[in-house]
Amino acid sequence: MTLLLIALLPWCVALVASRLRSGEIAFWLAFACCVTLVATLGAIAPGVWAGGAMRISAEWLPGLGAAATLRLDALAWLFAMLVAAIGALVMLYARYYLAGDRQLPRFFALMCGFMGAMLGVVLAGDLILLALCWELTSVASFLLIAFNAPERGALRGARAALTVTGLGGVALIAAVLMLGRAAGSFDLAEVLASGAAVRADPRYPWILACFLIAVFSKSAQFPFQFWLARAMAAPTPVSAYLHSATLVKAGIFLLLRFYPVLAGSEAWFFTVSAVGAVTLLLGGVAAVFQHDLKGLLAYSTVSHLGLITLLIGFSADTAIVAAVFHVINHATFKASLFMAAGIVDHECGTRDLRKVNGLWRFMPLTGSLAIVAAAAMAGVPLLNGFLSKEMFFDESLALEGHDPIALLAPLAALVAGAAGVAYSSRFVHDVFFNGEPVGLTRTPHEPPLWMAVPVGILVAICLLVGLMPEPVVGVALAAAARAALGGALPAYSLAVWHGFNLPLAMSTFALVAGVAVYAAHGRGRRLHRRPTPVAIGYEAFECLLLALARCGQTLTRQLRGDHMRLQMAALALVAVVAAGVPLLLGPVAVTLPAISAGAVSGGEIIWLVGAVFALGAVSGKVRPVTVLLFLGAVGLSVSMAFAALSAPDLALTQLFVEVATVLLLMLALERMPVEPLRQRSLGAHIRYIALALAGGGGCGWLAWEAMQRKPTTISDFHLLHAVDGAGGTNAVNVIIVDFRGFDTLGEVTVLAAAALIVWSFLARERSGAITRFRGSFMLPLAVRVLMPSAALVAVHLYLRGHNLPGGGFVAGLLLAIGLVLEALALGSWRSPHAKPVRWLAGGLGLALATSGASLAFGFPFLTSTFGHPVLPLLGELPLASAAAFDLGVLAVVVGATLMLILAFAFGREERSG
Amino acid sequence: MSVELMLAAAIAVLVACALYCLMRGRLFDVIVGITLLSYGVNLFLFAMGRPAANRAPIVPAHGSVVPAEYVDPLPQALVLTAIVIGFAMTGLMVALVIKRVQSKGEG
Amino acid sequence: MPLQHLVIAPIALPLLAATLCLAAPRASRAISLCSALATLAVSVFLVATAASGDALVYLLGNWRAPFGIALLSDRLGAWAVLATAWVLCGVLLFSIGAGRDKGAYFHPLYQVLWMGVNGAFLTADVFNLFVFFEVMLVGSYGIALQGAGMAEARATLRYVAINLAGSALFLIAAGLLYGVCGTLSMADLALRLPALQGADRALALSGAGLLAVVFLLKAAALPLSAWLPQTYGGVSPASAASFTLLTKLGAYGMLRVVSLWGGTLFDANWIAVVMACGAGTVLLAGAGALASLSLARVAAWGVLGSSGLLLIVFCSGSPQALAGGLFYLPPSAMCASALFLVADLHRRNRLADGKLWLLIAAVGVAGLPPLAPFLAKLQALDGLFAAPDLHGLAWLILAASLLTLTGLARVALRLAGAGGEPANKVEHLALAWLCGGALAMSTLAAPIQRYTAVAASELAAPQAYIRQVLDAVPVGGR
Amino acid sequence: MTEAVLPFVTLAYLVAMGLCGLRLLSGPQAEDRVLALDTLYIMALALIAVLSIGSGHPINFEGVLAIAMVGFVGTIAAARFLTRSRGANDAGLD
Amino acid sequence: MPAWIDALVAGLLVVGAFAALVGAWGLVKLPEFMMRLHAPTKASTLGAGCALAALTLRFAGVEGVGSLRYLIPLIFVFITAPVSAHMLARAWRARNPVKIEAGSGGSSGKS
Amino acid sequence: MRVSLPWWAGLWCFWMLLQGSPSLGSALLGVLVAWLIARWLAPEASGGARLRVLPLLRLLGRVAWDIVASNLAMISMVLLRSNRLRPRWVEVSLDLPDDPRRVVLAAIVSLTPGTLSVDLDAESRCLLVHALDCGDEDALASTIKSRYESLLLEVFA
Ligand code: NA
Ligand code: NA
Repeated sequence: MTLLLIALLPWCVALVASRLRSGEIAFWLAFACCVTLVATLGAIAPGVWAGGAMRISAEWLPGLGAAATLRLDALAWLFAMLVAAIGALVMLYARYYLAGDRQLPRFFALMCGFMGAMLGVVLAGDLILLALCWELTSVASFLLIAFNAPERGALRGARAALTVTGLGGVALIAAVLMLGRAAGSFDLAEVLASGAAVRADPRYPWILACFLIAVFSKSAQFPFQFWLARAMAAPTPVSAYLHSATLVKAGIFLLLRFYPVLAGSEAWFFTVSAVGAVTLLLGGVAAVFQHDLKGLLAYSTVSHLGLITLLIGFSADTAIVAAVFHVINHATFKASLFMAAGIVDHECGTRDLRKVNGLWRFMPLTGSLAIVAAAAMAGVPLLNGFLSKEMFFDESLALEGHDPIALLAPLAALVAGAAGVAYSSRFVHDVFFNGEPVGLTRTPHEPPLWMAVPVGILVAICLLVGLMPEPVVGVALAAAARAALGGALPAYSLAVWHGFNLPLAMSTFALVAGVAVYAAHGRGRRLHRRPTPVAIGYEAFECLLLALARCGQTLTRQLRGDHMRLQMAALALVAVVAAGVPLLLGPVAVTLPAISAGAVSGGEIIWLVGAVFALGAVSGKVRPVTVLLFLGAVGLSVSMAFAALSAPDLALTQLFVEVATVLLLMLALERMPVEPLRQRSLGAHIRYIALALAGGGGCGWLAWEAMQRKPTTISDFHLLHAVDGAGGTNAVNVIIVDFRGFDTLGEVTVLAAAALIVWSFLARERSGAITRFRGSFMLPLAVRVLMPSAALVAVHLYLRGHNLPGGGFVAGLLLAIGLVLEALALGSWRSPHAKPVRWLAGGLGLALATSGASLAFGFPFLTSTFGHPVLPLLGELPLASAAAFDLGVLAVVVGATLMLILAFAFGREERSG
Repeated sequence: MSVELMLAAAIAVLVACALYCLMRGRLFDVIVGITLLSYGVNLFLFAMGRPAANRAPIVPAHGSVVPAEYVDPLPQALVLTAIVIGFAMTGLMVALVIKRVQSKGEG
Repeated sequence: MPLQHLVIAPIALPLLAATLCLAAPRASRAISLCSALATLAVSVFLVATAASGDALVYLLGNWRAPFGIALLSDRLGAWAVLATAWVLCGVLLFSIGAGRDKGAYFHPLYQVLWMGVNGAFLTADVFNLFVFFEVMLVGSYGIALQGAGMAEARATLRYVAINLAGSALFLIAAGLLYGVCGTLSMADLALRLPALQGADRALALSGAGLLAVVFLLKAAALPLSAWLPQTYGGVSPASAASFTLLTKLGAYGMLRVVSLWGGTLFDANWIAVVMACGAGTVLLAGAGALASLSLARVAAWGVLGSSGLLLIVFCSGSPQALAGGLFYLPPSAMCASALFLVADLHRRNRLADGKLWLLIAAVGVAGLPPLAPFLAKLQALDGLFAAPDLHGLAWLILAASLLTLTGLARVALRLAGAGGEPANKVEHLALAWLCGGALAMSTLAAPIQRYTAVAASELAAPQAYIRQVLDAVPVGGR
Repeated sequence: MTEAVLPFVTLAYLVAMGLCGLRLLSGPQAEDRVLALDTLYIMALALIAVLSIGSGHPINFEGVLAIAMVGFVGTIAAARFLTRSRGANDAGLD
Repeated sequence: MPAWIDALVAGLLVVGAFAALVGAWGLVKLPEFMMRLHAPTKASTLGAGCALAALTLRFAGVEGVGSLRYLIPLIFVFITAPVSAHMLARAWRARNPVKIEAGSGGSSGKS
Repeated sequence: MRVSLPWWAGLWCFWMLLQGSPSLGSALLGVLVAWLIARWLAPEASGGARLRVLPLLRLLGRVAWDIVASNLAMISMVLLRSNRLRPRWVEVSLDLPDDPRRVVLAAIVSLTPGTLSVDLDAESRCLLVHALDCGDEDALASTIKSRYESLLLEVFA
């Protein structure tokens, strides 16, 4: 329950705060949340320190074998406490720092959200949950860095942070998934217990690589260190919180957490310590040369994180203790330094070290606090930084075996120590002394009291820990280190004084050397005249992103533009390959046609005619109207083929559709100026022709081969049961309205929808009158005779359709063509088809009603019935419910065809003559 | 000359012409290509129904039916559906092309 | 009336609504909303029924399965139908709130789109699948042309043309399968295809290959992806929002085909080619997202990416990855739709108080926690990592999601300062519906994962599907 | 007797259609092509009628009727187009 | 089927086929459009008419009076053929203006 | 709208013809169908003009005969002397009082081979005819007037 409270409270507060208007209430909520967390953590501390890990679990992702498990041991407790306690101070600080900002509620909501994510990382008892919270910290930090969003630096900084930490997230996901497989479970406790199995797994190198990428990217280790400097665009409270105490420590936390599982191999030792060392030196040196106050602190953070990483890399139990200790120390002094920098920024309006000078006169209180904190950072004795740095020197000296590193580590430690002293000196000297301020717009003065209080508290902790480490942090440190090690603690001592020994000498040397280096470089403001140093790695990162984006643009540009023909060609090519490969590779023996000298049985030559005109239509030398006429000829020959090959229904439909299509295209052609053909290279020509031939030939071959096959088909059933099952003799019509009536329902829906689209799409043009075929004195009279006859024939075709060629489709098409012709010839709108949409609605409604009527009798949709009632006078009357369905089809076809064709018939009046 | 050979040849020619038109990159040709393609495809579907002359799938109202004596009615029904859908799509396509061409003229 | 009949409702209800909208245009908003809610309710019922283990078979016209058309609402079909209902409800709500439904025949066409998608997910017949693809497409054309500016017309023209060519391929494929096997029912085909020998088998493989090409086209997989970013980026974002499920149809079709016929018809190379297409798509989508400068474009690439991901996991043969893919399908569509809707708000300069939705939708599309796509992707990746030869694909998916994340971050940051009017309540409700759906799925992950795991195992052993379809007895034993 | 002449009659109609096709292909003017297509329709009508005599089942009679009723619609539309456009947008091609 | 009907059918078929052939021939052979317009509109009416008459006669024995329906298409051909001819002539004249001298009944102008 | 009786009757006849096998059922159905179509689509009865059967039959017979005869003439023209044809444009001034009858005349002119009606001048009531082979324009015009126009005037008395 307590765990649930700790994990969920920040989220709830974030949710509430985001809906608030008042920054004040939001602050109090956030602050109360932090205080509650600190109190809760304090209350459960004794139990946790005693070694009792708390754990709750709920079922969550059975598919992954993962659960929603929270687990709190001493290591997690320590980090949670850091998150909560520093959070409380930062909230307090931010209230004054950001006073008056309209976005304050959002700020506190985001901070609480981040805190929730961070606590999730710390408390996660399941690898999947851990990865999830890890990603959430990335998102939350992205949002916090982007808090001042339209500002350019914020945008770039946020994006860089998200990209780098996103990379880490991706790597962590991969690592976690493989780790879970290797350990056999995603549960943290089980994973921690199966270190040997994991290290023996063949996937171990992969796991380690991904894991380290995740850790290094989050903790700004080389080569990912650049994002942290960029992230300084965030408001200072964010930097104080995320970039000193929490977010960047998530990586360290992960290193410590999985130390028992992953450490203990050569790979771990070399990679982690090498990266840590490089980062340590790089950050330390770079920090000295920054002109941005926060930049200096950022690089110092990088350097200190490198130090901790290096310590963990040493893979010695005492080094782990030192690492944990330094985590605490760094969090305290760095947070206070960031806050002090924020005060400077706040009061001076700039944090450029070249402008900010001699502030001691204006703000002695802030100055003294900052000087103490900086001294802690530099490792001055009697402050906490000194203690952990001493342990670090000790560890670097204690290294054995690994020769190059054992030799280099103390050296690196020494250089880094000196660099730390140098940038700390610069921080103190360049801000509070070093002459007069340059070009400040206002006179700085002390900040409000409550802004300095958090700094004071943190500095006091630095002092307290530095003076009496064992009583203040001893228990927590021991418990956390024990949890991190997963076993017994090594012997170590937390004391201010260890006597005169080598580490003390190194410390002294570092202090002296550091001050000397700064004095040498910074004399007479020589440092100020150096150009702003390039952010190492950031430019490479930008270049990489740019190159990737260019690559993407090039890729997508290939897809853009007027390349419909390329798309068509791609589709044709893929289809040819997909259908061709099985045929060419398969055991298809080409069945050669047996050419017999049989009599010409009819329509066959018609197909040749069709083929010739298809070729003619392709010719680029004829005008568009001719192409349409050729199409008409092709359509006619197809229709003839249907007629000759026992498909009277098809012949009829094809004929009517052909006429309707030609009519439509002819009407449309007037408004469709056709551009001349573009010249293409011979090569392209040949390619397209080859592809077309392959596609066409392939289709022909497929058809040929398939026609050789005579499988037993389901249509035998349709033929056998057309009469007794569906009450009709025309098997095609019976299939359409009964056996596969559902297809027909969909098909008329398509027709109706297409008609609606065209009708509404050309609505603007429809405002004009319909253009009639004026000038022909014969047409109107002919149409007056034809139209009623066509209607009569349509009725005839509809009524006989179930038994003989005909049916709703053809009847509807005929009626519609008649109506269109009439509208064009007479230029009149008759009332029945003035609203063709009603035909659609009526038709669809009738079809639906007929289909659905069977539901009332407990039969499925579309079940039909038929009968042959014998009526007086009329005799036997064949009735089928499917006929009503067919009538609906008819109505839809009429309406849709009318709309499809007439939509193109509006516009200018015909020129007379 | 068998029905099958003629059908296959017709399908080949129609589809080849259609593909060539489609790949020519002119909007008008796309309409022509789609129309030709639908002819070819309809014939293809139709060809799957063991086509032959004088075997229309219209069964006697009374008496027994021997399915082998008729052409396969199912592909015909499918072609019918395809024809109607093709008509609807042609209309749609033409409307879009008109709009496109007009937009070119305006801009 | 037995509950069995509710299987037809997801298809018949939208059609009925479309008809009523045509008949009573004034009431079309109310009709459309009622139908949407009813369809949603029915979809929930179908999923609940499928979850209890009963796949519902529906014999249309009361004809036995291979002879008539059968619908089947199994776990997969019902799941997809529910996802559709959720997304389309949200988009409909938004369209109403934004006043986009004032365009001509918006509601009927929207319902037709819905009907088409549902029909395609439920049908167990190859040719009927073609018909419903067409229904879905024609509806989508109508929605794409809403507002009918020149840009929309241009984008839609390409979309229509390429889909017409795709439809022709579908017809050839269906014809070929019928010509070789003599049947159109997918279940019956699954029985007849293994019996084929020699040349017959090669022909059937050609037909199935063409069918696969059609599905790849619908899924916008790599050699055929060009249309998707053009179309989705070209039409109004609110229209694109209703299309996010359409690409899933391609992946769905591929899944059905591979599941039902895969064991007997396709060899490993065939599957590998399809997966390679999916992999290329994923990578292309990542690159495209990185290169694009507008929210709608990024969303379009996101849709492409999820489509590629689904292709990979559906063909991977790993039940774990497949289950992950099924889990991934609905929330990824919801998030992409929401992102499109946010883009629409931005385009109309109403993003003042919609940043939260921008954040949530972007997080969902990027595959970040806490939305369900993250968990689903994790499960899919877990499945891929479990098989040694699929590691590469997992890495590729991870790399692509990083690219997407970066591109999305850039575009989303540009909108951070966007202001304008606040959106209205209905628009907020719609976005809350979509984002909340994705969020709810991650909290309800346990039952969902159990459901999808069973669905995946069903798909791995298709005999149950085949028997259910072919053994269904008509009412009255006709 | 009918059986005896039928092949020749069929052939004659086919040849006639072929001639129409020739004109349709060769033009030279669009009107010529329209005329040829119109004639092609009538020939098709007659041919279907002849084939029905041959087969003994007038199953395609409705096709004949359809051509007779709507076959001229294409001609009308083309003639209208030619009248209105006067070849304005595609002069030079026929 | 009585032999005389058979003969009549055959005769009609031959006449129709011949007329159709001649019409098509004229379509190809005649030198200018207005002349070509005559050939098919005439010959094809006879061609179609004879074929339909043959059809009617052929099925008269089977269907009795009912086979008269096979003449229906002929009516439509007779209604539509003049219309299309007229429309075509009109379209051609729109592009190829012909000067026709005034005066009723006897003016001529060669195009 | 009133239903025009001639249309109704005509459509019913057409229906019966179309049905092939006449039965009582189809006849009754035809009544209904013809009535509906006449009511919906047929133009209203134009008052006055009455059809006279005998002249109509004479006209039909004459036209049928002319079609056959001039078709034969046409065949010879096309086959034998296609190079020596004398195409002419001929204007025929009409006495027919109303448009329908003029249209019928124009149709007859077109149907009979050798001549083609091309245009009708609304004001001067002149029918523009194109003749394929014509030696004497006036003779042609008068033939048309005497053979068809007079009979037409009789038919619609
Ligand atoms: Na300074
Ligand atoms: Na039925």
